[in-house]
Amino acid sequence: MLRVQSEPFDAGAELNAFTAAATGAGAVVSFTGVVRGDNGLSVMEIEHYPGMTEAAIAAIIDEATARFGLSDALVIHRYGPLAVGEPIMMVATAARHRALAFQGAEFLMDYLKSRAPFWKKEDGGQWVQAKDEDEDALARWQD
Amino acid sequence: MLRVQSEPFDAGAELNAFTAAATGAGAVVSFTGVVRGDNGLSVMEIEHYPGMTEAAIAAIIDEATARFGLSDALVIHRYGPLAVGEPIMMVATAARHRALAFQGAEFLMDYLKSRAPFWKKEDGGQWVQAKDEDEDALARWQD
Amino acid sequence: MLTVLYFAWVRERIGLPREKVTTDAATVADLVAELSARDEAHALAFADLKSLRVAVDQKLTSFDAPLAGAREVAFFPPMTGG
Amino acid sequence: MLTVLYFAWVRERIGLPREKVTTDAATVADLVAELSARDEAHALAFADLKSLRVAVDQKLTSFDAPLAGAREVAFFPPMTGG
Repeated sequence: MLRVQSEPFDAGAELNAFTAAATGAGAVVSFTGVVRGDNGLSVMEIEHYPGMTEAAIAAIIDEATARFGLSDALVIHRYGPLAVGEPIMMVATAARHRALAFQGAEFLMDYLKSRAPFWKKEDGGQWVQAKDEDEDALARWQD
Repeated sequence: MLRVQSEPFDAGAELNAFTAAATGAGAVVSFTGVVRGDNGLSVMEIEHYPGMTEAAIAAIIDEATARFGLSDALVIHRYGPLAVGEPIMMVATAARHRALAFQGAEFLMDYLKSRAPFWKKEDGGQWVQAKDEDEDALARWQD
Repeated sequence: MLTVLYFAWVRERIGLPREKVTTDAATVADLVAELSARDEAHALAFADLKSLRVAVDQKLTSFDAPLAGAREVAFFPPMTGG
Repeated sequence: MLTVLYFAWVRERIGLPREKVTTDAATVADLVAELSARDEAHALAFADLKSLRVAVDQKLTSFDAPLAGAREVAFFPPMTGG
């Protein structure tokens, strides 16, 4: 399941719906990314590439599902202006055992960070720079 | 924060309250354990050691917080009879960066599995056996 | 006077959740030997120490731990929380 | 006829979110050379290819990718989602 939207979402309600649907899974992991108010930031703007975003996330979900035997996976990612403290995105994974649910969620996050076409701009007009560590994080998933 | 209780809890509401309180964290990870209906199981009974349970979980939280620089951590664990599909427990961690939030949550889970005094009994009267893999999981956190 | 607690299948085998014990046992292992000598239920519960864990005053410890000053000793199988 | 899309600071430097381009460029790199020759804004946006990523028909690819049959090419900085 994936949703790319400008509207806010309720991470708790999404987690509950996801968990209720993931019958038999046993282990559910979620990640929520929240806008940090560093250096007086008050608004974060997220640009995305409509069409490619959905295709890229769908491919990442398929790969994570196959690789970690996930019974279900969810990605919600917002675009547009976001206030400090608002959730930017969330990921949830369900699996029979906790190690796979954790690995699936980390894999999804690592790929979303660097392979889904989103770009963050701080309210001063500065584009957030990609971090080397985010590119490096992908290396551990190479076979 | 920790709660050991027989009452059900709302994992989504707990996640939202935790995220709202974790201002400045940026990254929030949660784990929810749900009773699986394997082999016709309908009820799981969890026994615990009142007093030691709270002390053990508090110590595990303190260690995770210091080790991964968590800005906040939450553990909720139930005891008593639980129906299939009900949440058994949840963990949530907040940190500035996702890697630390994920590691903190996995550390908490690995220690809760094998070091907090809970015992699961299936409705047929069989006690769930500890798994070697759960003990092995602790080894990776040794320095 | 020591409170001895039992959990999970240890409690079921012994048939009691707790008992008060007057003992001069110096270590957990000495206490186990004393309890095992009481009756078949205790002997059975303590037959395989590798399948047991012990906490003294609510802290996990080992069977060679001293009991001096201890108020509460608990025996139970490996934990299965989470 | 190719649709060329720009995102983030690439879009800001070029001053357009998208443009239609008629080209015989065989590869992405050839297209970049053509676009860079147009004006200073394009030249500036494409000055450092190491700081750019490219997608052809919404799939990430490399600058030596062929353009035969392509309908949409997008240029943007490294992604910063999540």
